[in-house]
Amino acid sequence: MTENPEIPIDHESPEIHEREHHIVSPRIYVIILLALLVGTAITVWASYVDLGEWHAAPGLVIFWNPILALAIACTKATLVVLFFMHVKYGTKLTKLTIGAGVFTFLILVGMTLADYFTRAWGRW
Amino acid sequence: MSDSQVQVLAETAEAHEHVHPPYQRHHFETYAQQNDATNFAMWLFLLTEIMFFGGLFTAYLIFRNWYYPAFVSGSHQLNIPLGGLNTLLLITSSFTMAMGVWCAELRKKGALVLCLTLTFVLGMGFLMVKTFEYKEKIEKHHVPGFHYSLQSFLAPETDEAAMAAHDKPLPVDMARHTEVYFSLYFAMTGMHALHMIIGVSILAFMIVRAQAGAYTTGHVTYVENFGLYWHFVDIVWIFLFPLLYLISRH
Amino acid sequence: MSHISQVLWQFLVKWLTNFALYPPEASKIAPQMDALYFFMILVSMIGLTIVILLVTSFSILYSKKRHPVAVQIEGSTLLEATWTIIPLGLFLIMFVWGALIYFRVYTPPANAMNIYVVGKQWMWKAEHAGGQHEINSLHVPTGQAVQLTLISQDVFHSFSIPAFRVKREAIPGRYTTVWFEATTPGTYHLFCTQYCGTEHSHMIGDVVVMTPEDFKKWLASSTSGASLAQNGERLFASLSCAACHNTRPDARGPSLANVYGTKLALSNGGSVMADDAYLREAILNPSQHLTQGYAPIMPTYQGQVSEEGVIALVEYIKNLNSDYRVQQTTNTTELLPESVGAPQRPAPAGQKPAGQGMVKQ
Amino acid sequence: MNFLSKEKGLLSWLLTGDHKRIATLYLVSITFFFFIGGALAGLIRLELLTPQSDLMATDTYNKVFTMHGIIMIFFFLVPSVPATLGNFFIPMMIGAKDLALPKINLLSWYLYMAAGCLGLYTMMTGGVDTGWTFTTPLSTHYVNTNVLTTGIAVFIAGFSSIFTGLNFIVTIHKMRAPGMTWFRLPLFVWSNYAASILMVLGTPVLAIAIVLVALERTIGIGVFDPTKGGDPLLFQHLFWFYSHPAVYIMILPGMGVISETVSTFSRKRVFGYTAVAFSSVAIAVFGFFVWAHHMFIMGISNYSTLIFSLLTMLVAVPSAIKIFNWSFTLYKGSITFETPMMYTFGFMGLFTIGGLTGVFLGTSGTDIHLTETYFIVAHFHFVMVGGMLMAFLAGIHYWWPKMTGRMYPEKISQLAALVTFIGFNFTFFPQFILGTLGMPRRYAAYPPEFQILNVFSTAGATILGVGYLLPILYLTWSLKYGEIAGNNPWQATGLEWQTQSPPLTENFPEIPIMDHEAYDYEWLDGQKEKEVASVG
Repeated sequence: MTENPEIPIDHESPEIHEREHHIVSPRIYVIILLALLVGTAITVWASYVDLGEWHAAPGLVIFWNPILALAIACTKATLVVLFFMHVKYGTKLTKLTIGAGVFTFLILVGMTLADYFTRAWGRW
Repeated sequence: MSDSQVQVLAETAEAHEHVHPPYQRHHFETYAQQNDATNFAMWLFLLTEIMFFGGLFTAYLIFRNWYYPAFVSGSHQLNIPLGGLNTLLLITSSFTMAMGVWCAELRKKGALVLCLTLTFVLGMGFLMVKTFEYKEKIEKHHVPGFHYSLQSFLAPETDEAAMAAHDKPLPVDMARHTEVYFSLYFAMTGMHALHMIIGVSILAFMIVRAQAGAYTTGHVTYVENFGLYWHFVDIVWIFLFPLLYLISRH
Repeated sequence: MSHISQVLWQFLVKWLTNFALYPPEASKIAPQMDALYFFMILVSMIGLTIVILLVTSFSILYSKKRHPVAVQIEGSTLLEATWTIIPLGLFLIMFVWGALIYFRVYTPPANAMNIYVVGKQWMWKAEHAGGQHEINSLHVPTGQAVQLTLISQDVFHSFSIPAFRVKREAIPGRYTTVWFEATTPGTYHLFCTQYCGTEHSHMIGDVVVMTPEDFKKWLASSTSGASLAQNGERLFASLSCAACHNTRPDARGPSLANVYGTKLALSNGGSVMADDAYLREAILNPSQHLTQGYAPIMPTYQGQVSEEGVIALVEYIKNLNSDYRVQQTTNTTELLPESVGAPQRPAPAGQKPAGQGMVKQ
Repeated sequence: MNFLSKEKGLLSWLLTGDHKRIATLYLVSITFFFFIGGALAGLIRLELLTPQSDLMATDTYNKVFTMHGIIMIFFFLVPSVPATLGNFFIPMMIGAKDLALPKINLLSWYLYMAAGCLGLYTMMTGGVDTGWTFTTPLSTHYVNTNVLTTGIAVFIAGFSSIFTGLNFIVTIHKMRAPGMTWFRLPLFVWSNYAASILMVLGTPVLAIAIVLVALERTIGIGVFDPTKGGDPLLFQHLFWFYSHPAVYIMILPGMGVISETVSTFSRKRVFGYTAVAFSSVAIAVFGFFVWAHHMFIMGISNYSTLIFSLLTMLVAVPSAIKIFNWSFTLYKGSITFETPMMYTFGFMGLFTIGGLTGVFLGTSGTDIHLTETYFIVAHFHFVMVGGMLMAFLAGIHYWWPKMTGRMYPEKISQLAALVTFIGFNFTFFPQFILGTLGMPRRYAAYPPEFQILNVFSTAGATILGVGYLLPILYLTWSLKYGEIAGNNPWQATGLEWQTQSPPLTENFPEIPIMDHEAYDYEWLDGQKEKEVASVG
């Protein structure tokens, strides 16, 4: 546990305290903006470079370019969600809500793709 | 729950009754509760947005797997500098929006109006660049359904963008599937642009209200929630940009 | 009044003569599916009886008159676990049993006789290998596994034969298959069960099950002259497919003899079984299904060949390996349609030499 | 003074933020749509009286069943219990003054009305004949009816339901009275909460599917079009990703009503409160994993079928838990048989049949034979009409005294419940046999040997129609002539019963403090004793 002098000490009721507004300092916003710009630059640069591929299994080739691009996109999105959207300082409920959304999104994508990828099974 | 706990809860409810700002709606006990509730509602709305775009991303992943060469050649027709510029515009607008919320929280009216106006200008800039890109597609007959032309894919030597990417001519059947790529391109960026248009319209309304001092009295919920929406639209673009423009480039 | 009672009487007679709780079992899979169906009916009946018994007996025993003051009960973990686990177990039995039947219905045996079925608004067209085609009806022999390869020209249709307990959607753009082995001669309903537009309810027909002898006679009497493979051969020639698909050393396309049923290495690194679905795709979307070692120069025939034409081509390519097949399988019934069709058209002396000759020219 | 009499005038209704008034608006409008949908159902049954398509041409019949499906599902079943009873009672049950977002609530009603009017307009100007499932490529390229306007209507109705669901979730999270912990919530709130999750997460996927269909019809993009390389099955994936959970959106709130009535009329707490509460959530969660069981024969991969069939079996279990828990709630109770309870018994029987026949369709093997036949029609009508509508009527009768301050006439309403039950079974049970025999759904004409069962079904539908007309008549009558109900005619425990009938605009004179479990009849008896003591 690190001490944080910025948070006012409030012994009254933790439930109310949680609702208190956390004001993020503009310094953090600037840092995040710079990080996002750097991320954009990297992903544009990386798209022109062939990062190669990995033959994980016969018929299954993994290309590094899209993986890197998506990893950067995910990082950028996480930064926006955590800082610009204040989720880092938000309630558990907000985090849970986002988790539920991402989970359902993955169900939609994953289970639909599962159908498409297994259609050819049993045919070779 | 024991009686004493109930007592405590009743007391906390009472203790907060004295806080009664004019913008608190009658059915909330405290302003914090109101702010919390609307904020949570906004997040739930963003969930629906995730699922809305989720359907499009699913379609994109399926067809990218099926028609990989078509998606590669299709993406070569997109203009990376313009897409990159748009990414910069949106990210910066997200920053100015976040700053706007900060200004509202600290009740700096002038700065808030400035931030919102900047966000508005950057958003309009994005839409203008997008219009320019669409114009290019329309001229090249890359709009699915409207005299869709396979020229750039069958004969890449006649097309600047394809030449620049060293495209080889696609077989006819694969070239036809570039139409699926552009269907998804227009559906995804179109839906995103629609969200931008809605966002920019609300921004215009907010700038007027902010000038009248509506958001600098301590009631920041509206600005905050709009900020969430704006950041979400930004996040969608953060994914669209690499998926549509970049990942088939090398 | 007498008029009404006559109507009622008619219904009664109709009902008593036609009444059935389930359709006739006319295929090999039907009794198997019915066994599961009746098992599920039994379980449902027991479940429903338990619920009804509980509700009525409690209602009688604990009505306000008899039982004026309720006893507050929290719940019972044991009981709740019981009615979680027992239904779960029963449902899992049904799942496994059902999955076994599902895989059986949609996995045709290797020696099945293939019939192509094209669905279009609003009719079914069945094409036998011998060139016989029929509309809104299907003739099949008993004692022979019959595989249907289905395709739709327009919207989703669904080929349903209740007496056989089989059903399969005919999809635009992709082959689907289903198989059955009819057991009892007779005429059965054929329905389109997927809503397909205005005349959906008239997309019906008859499935005529015949003894093998009758079926042979029917094939002989309803032949149109050329077998499906011969039609395919003509199409193959008119599209100049042999310009590339020949056996010359500098051939630009792979030789198609014996290709059916083999495992092909594709240029994208994958491998695929060359079955009907693959052949169809390779004709319409060739660049995605490129055999290893060949350039993507084949034009697409999408929009140039009708689904019937594609079927004829597929059937022709299939039969380019008939000598291989004859050696491999002792079951000759599979070649029944050809062997019946052959005497009708003795001129080219079967298709195999003709096919080979054309490939070599 | 109550919420009905506080303000007068049409405008005070059209601009209201009061959840009870909006619920009343919803109640009137969904009843209207129910009777339109019902009239269309009557036409369908009339046509099917004879094997030929003689009453209507086939394309008229197709339009009629399509509009029946669209109106009943999007304009009646989805909003029925949540938007009326849920809207009215969730804030009261959790001790809040209103829903968290009253303006969004009103907006939701306006969207619903806009969508409904557009739907009616579509019907008047030629209708649509795609079936309520909008199957591509039929809906995109092969019909020339009003697919576009219908699509827009469904899209807007979807937003209306998103806003209702979103509002409920926020309200249940943020607006509970002091002491109202999650496990003190009435089960009606739990089940509406579960349904709201499905509304919020599922509906947008339907929205995007419809947008893509519209784009494909107008512009000609190629996502679902097989001739352009698209995949028509993808539409079904997206469509059923919403439309299967939609079934749970429809039935879960109904289950909530049953939990309330079964407890109230046996004067006993719900057996295994936690299990019933969690089974609602389990249905909501598992509801998202099973959509492709609508596509077993449509050419999805066999292995996918395996997984979706297995998950379907898992989602069947929570429903079984609920049924048994309700049955055992009766055990050692003190049961009375007022109308809501009669509907509840009807629900339990019919929903058991509906649920069990669902397992027939979730089992991949039997699904091959039974799907796309009248078996499936019978199955979902048992769940939707036998389950949901019975629950809706149970709820309407149960809360009628609270909503209007007057009792409905008991004898005739018990008769109506009985008529509905008999008529229902006559209508839909023969359809199970028809389906097993192989009669396909959506047929305007059918082989003559199916006639007798269809005649039974149509005869039953007539009885059913009477059963639905009766409540409209006597409930309207009771608005003026019914007995004055009093605050708590059923001696029920919910907070909504501890305030006046009809309630005040702000529901409670002061925010209540919850200091007991839900369904705590001992607490209620204690309250009564206190009252008697204070009066004495």
